[in-house]
Formats: sequence, structure tokens, C-alpha cells
Amino acid sequence: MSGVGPVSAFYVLAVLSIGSALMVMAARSIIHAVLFLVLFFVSLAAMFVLLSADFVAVAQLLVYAGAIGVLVVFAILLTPSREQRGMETKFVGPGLLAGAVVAGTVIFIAFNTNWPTASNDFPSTVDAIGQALLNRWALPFEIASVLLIAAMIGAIVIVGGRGVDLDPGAAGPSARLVRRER
Amino acid sequence: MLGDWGHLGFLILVGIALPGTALVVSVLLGLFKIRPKLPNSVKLATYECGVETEGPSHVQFHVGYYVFALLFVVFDIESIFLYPWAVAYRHEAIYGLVEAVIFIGVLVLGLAYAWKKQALVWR
Amino acid sequence: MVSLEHFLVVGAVLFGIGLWIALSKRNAVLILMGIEIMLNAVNLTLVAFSRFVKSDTPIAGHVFVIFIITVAAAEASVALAMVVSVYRNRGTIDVDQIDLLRF
Amino acid sequence: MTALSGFLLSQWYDLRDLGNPVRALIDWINGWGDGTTFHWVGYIVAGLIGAAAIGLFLGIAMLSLIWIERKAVSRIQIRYGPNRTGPFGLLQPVADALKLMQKEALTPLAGDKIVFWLAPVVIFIPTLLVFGVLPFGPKMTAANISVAVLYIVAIGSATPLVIFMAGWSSNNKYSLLGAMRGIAMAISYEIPMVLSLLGVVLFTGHMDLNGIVQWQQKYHVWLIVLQPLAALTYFISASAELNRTPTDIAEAESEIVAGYHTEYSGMKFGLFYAVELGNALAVSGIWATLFFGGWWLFGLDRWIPAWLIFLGKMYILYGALIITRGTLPRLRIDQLLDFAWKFLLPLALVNVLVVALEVTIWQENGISAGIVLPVFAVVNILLSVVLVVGYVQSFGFARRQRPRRARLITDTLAAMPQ
Repeated sequence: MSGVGPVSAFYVLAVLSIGSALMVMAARSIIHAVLFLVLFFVSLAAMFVLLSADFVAVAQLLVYAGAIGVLVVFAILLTPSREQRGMETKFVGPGLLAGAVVAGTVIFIAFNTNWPTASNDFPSTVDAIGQALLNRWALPFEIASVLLIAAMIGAIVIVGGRGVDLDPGAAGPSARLVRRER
Repeated sequence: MLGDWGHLGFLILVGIALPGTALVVSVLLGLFKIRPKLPNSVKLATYECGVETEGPSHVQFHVGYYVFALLFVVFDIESIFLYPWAVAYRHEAIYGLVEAVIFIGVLVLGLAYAWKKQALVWR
Repeated sequence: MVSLEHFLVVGAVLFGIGLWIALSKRNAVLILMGIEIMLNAVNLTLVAFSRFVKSDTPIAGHVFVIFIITVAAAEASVALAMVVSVYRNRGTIDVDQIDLLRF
Repeated sequence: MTALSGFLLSQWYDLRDLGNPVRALIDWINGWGDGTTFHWVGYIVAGLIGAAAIGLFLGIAMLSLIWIERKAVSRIQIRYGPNRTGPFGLLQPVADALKLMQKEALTPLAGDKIVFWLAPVVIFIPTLLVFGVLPFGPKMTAANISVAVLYIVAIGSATPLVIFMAGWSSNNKYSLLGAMRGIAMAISYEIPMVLSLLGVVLFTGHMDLNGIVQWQQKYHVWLIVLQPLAALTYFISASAELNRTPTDIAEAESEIVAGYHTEYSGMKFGLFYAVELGNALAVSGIWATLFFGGWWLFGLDRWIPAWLIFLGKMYILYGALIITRGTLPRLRIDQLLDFAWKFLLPLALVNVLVVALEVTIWQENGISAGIVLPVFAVVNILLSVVLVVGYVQSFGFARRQRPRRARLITDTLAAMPQ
């Protein structure tokens, strides 16, 4: 990949994604951390576009920036504000060390392997992904739905499903109306 | 194509510049004393219909929100799988139909479970 | 000129940052965010491989990423449900205090 | 006339598609020097022209929509609407903008100042990005990307988070409540929206908007005839995400002051207001592109500029949004969520399966489009009517939402001590 545009885009996005990931670490309020996380997801989606993976980029936007972002926000607001801090442990130093070691190892391997390079510039990926899902990965495609239903049922069971113990006042008059009609 | 996506980058710049200009003009009006700037503690207080604010503003929400977000995530991912399927459908019509019926069927079972468990009821 | 190694370096650095966050935070939600960053770093690496490395089926990287996104989202939804549930039972999401099964 | 249009076709002075002169300009720039050195100039010029054009269009459209919206809604409510500033009150948007700019802007003391200032700026980006992929004409797309349909949904899913930024940084219970309600509603309606668009993608086999318009041109039919159920679910679920009156629980002014923008004043409030109109216009534009043929109008696009047709369709369909806003009362959040998950989602799923079946029949038997499309149209229209009516009847949506009217005499008699 060469040319002024893609190269400068790569460096901008690299700085943006690494910077926002670091800000997730550094942010004092957890809501700020979530906002930086969403920025990280978006910049990574742009990075996927740079790698001509347009469908994966859109999937990243839709699932991570849209859905996971909302999910994390909801999970935070379900816990009270006194929990909304970063709360670092004594593992900050060792954690940094571990992260640096892993990253360093991967970088070392990346530079010391002779990759068989090619330039797979996909004009459009959706059709190819769809055919791959229909033929070669048909079974994982179905298993994904089983995984999703398992996650859904599991999470509903965990958070309580029907047996949610809310204080009745918070539910509001409309909720009581619905319950009686049922 | 990559170039078209780059044009969207220009659009992001415009998207920042457009409201940015409006805000800058508004701030400049303030600097030239055309726009009033007389804050006092009552104006800057949280507005809750005139009643004084009580307790923290970042209140805790109930779990119903989470259940909906959860269902949303699951069906969002379903759509991620179904779009490539829809585009590639022409090549493998009958086989694709069977696969999709199974795929959607399993998730409809999940929806039915949530419905049955009253997880779809707002409370 | 941007080559495969550039993307691998970015992916590795992001993975390291994710690991750092996951190891050093006590808030369960932040730990999950660290894990999401790690998964995303892996996704970036996979897409970079599928773009730059010679293969018969280069699209496989993309399909793999989609499956990773699926698993990550399922993991996040269940894990956050557990966080919410733990908070409702124990009154905290500080992982140092959720130590009932330590012994 | 045909000779004239043939003579005009694809020349820089053919203004029926404003993409032509831009294309000519870019080709001229690309030809500078030895023909490759200055491509980056051409690229930047093209990008800036596209972005500036969309920004300018959106600015003018927002100003015009303020007037149209206020005038139309007031006519629905048997009022005059703005009529003092200029003829027919035409200068009202300008007056509004001036007023908002010179109003005192307050920032709540307790709030998060950076996020508070950031939210009204960031909220413009998704709106502009959606306009970036809309085909205003055959060559008039700022960014012609191959995954445009899913891209639109993905970009739209960023708006709830910006609304959350606004609501959370205000440090106001009502703001946060409005933002959370808004997110809960937006995510619930996103699923039927995605699945209804899936029907269109499945039927046409295209995910780029220009491809879908060309498909409709090729088969000489608007997709609303072939996909009435998808059009209905898309319209309902997309308009639900706009925070306008039937579904404006994020800013329900009689319940939670003004929802997420309670603490916003002056120009920052004005930006939220403008974005709301811009989003509504984007939805009508997408609706026009996907279901009403976009810039194509049964061959008339040979004579009328394509962008004029598209703008006309967009504004006419915006009328549907105005009528919805002016006539329907606000719904409660539990009703809205019920409607999304128990009514729209099953309908959209059924639609996807029906379309898949139809495409299979069409593909496997190789029937010509002239025979099969009218049959599909009739079947789908009948099916959508039967499904909607039958679903409403059998699941009791019609019954449950209507409280029993108190009967004065019998109820009073029953309540009286004997």
C-alpha cells in the first residue's frame, strides 16, 4: 500500500487508535473511558477500511461502536456512581510490564518472520464473505446462531428475567398496569 | 473503493466545521458584548422545573434497560451474518434458504424465550 | 509505504495496552473493556494478514473476524450481565472484593 | 429533443447531473503535468467539492425545513404559524438562527464541560456521513461505497451515544433519563430497520444505493410496490429514531422538561434542533432512494435534472414525516418497545423469509421479470395487508392499547352501595 493518502491515513489512524486505547487506561471517569473506547472502535473501523475490508469495517461500527458501546454504558449506569471510577490496583507496573513483554514478543516475531506477501486488494468483500459463509463455513454460520441464543438466554437468566426484584415505586404506574393485564 | 471512503473523511471535517463555525460565531458575539454573559449561581444550577436538585444526578437505572441492550446486540450480530448471506443468496438459492431458515429459526426461538420470560416487558 | 509489519506493530501495541488495562484495573467493566481492546487488536492483525499475505482464500481472514466479533459480543453481553448481577447481589463491582470462591 | 439530450449527455455542461461538470474538472486537473503527478490535487478537490456541497445543501435544507415544518404543523393544528418576518414568515429561520446565536449560553456548573461542548458538534457527523452516500443523481454521490445499506444503519447507531454524551454531561436527572430512554428506544427500533433493509438487499442483490436505484430503473418499478412490508417497517422504525413527536420520549417536554437538551441553551440547543431536521431529511432521502426510485422517474429523468427529481421526492416524503408529527400523540416507552419487539420485528423477519422464497422461485425457474414481478407485487401487497391486519387483530394490539371507556350510568350504579 503506497501513496500519500493511504500512508498518512495509516499514521493518523495508528496514533488515534493507540492514543484512545491509552486514554481508556488513563481516563479517571469510567464514562470517559467508554467514550474513548468508542473512539478506539471507530478508528479501528477506519483502519479496516484502509485494509479494504469494507464489510468488516461496517460490522465493527455496527456491533462495537453501536451495540457494545451501548451495552457498556447501560451496564455502568446500572451500577451507582460511586463505582464509576477507574480503580487501579498495585498491578499497574506489572501489568504494563506484561503488556510490553507480549507486545514486544509479537513485534519481534512480526519482524523476524518471512511473510509470503501478496496484495489482495478486494474490490468488494460482501459477496465473497457471503459465499464463504454459505459454502465453506456453513456449519460455523449455524453454530454462531446457537452461540447467540445461548448468550441471550444465559444473560437473561443471569440478570433475572422475570424475577427482577425492582422496588415497585421505580417501575412506574404503567408497569403495574401491564402486569395486571397479564 | 478506498478513494470513496476517503471522501467520507472530508465529510467528517465538514461535519466538525459546520457546527464549529456556528459555535465560534456565537462565542465571538459574546466577546463583542452583543451576546449577554451574566451567569449567576441560580442560572448555572441544574434545572429541574425550579425545584432544588436533590441527591446525585447520575442516578442508578433499572435492569430493564440492560435486557433490551442485550437483545439488541444479539439481533445486531444476526444482521451482520444475514447481509452477506443476502448478497450471495443468488448463487446458492435453495441451499441458502435452508441455511437461513435454520439460522433465523434458532434466533426466533431465543426471541420466543425472551417473550415467554417476560423479558420484553418494560417495567 | 505501509506494509504488513506496520499493521502488526499497531496490533501488537494495542494488544499490549488491552492486556495492561485488563491486568491493572479493579473495576470489572474496565477489565472487560481491556479484553475488548485485545480482541480488536487481534481482529486488526487478522484483517492485515488477509490483505497482505499470499493465500488461496484471502477472504478467510474477514470471515474469521466476523466470528470473533460474534464471540466477543456474546462474551461481553454475558460478562456484563454477570457484572450487573454481581453488583445486585454483592453491592460492588470491584473484582478485589468479589472473592467468595477464593478458598 | 432526444438529439438534444444525446448531445448533452455526459458533457460538462450537462447540468442534469451535477456530477458531470465536477468529473470534467477533476479529469482536467488529473491531466496536469505528465498525467499522474497531480492526482492528489484532483482527489482533494473532488473530496472538498463533494463535502462542501453536502454541507451547503444541508445548511440550506435545514433553514428551509424550519419554515416548512413550522408552517405545515401549524396548518395541521389550525394555526397560522410564523407570518411576521418577511412574506409568509419566510425569514423566520434566519430570525431563529440570529436569536439563538445572540442568546446567553449557559454551561451547568456541575456538568462535564468538555463532553457538554463536544456533544452538539459531534452529533452533526453522522447526519453528514449519511448524506455522503445518498445518490442525488447517477454520478452525484460523494462516496459510492459498496456496503452503503449497512453503512447507513451503522452510522445511525452512533447517534444514541452522542445523545447519551449530551444527557450525561448535563448532570441533570431529566437529561440522563431522556438520554437513556432515547437509547433504549433507538436500539429497539434499529433491529426492525436492519431487517427491513435486508429484504431490499435480498430482493435486488445490491448493497450500494446506486445499484438499488439502477435495479429499479432496469425493471421499471418502484420497490415500494414489491416490498410494501419492508417500506412500512423501515418508515416506522427509522422515523422512531428521529426523536420527533410520536416517538420523542427522549425529549418529552411534558414529562422530563426537554430531555437530553434541557441544559442546552443558545446556539448549542440550535444545533440539536437543526440536526433533528437534518436526520429527518436523511430518512426521507433514504426512503426515496430505496423504495421510490431515487433519482429515477419512469424515464422522465432524461428531461428533468436527476437531482431535482431526488430533491422533490425527498421533500414530498418529508411531508409524510410532518403529517406523522402533526397528527399522532406521543406514545409511552413501554408501548414503543412492545411495538418494536413484538410487532415490527416479527413482521420484518417474516418479510425476509417471504422475499427469500420469492427470490428462490424467481432464480431457480428462470421466469422472466415481466411475469414474475407483477405477481410478486400483488402477492406482497396482499400479504402485507393480511399480516398487518391479522397480527393486530389476533395479538390484541388494537384492544390492549385502548382503555375501557367509563360508562357513566352503569359504572356509577355498580359503585353505589345498595
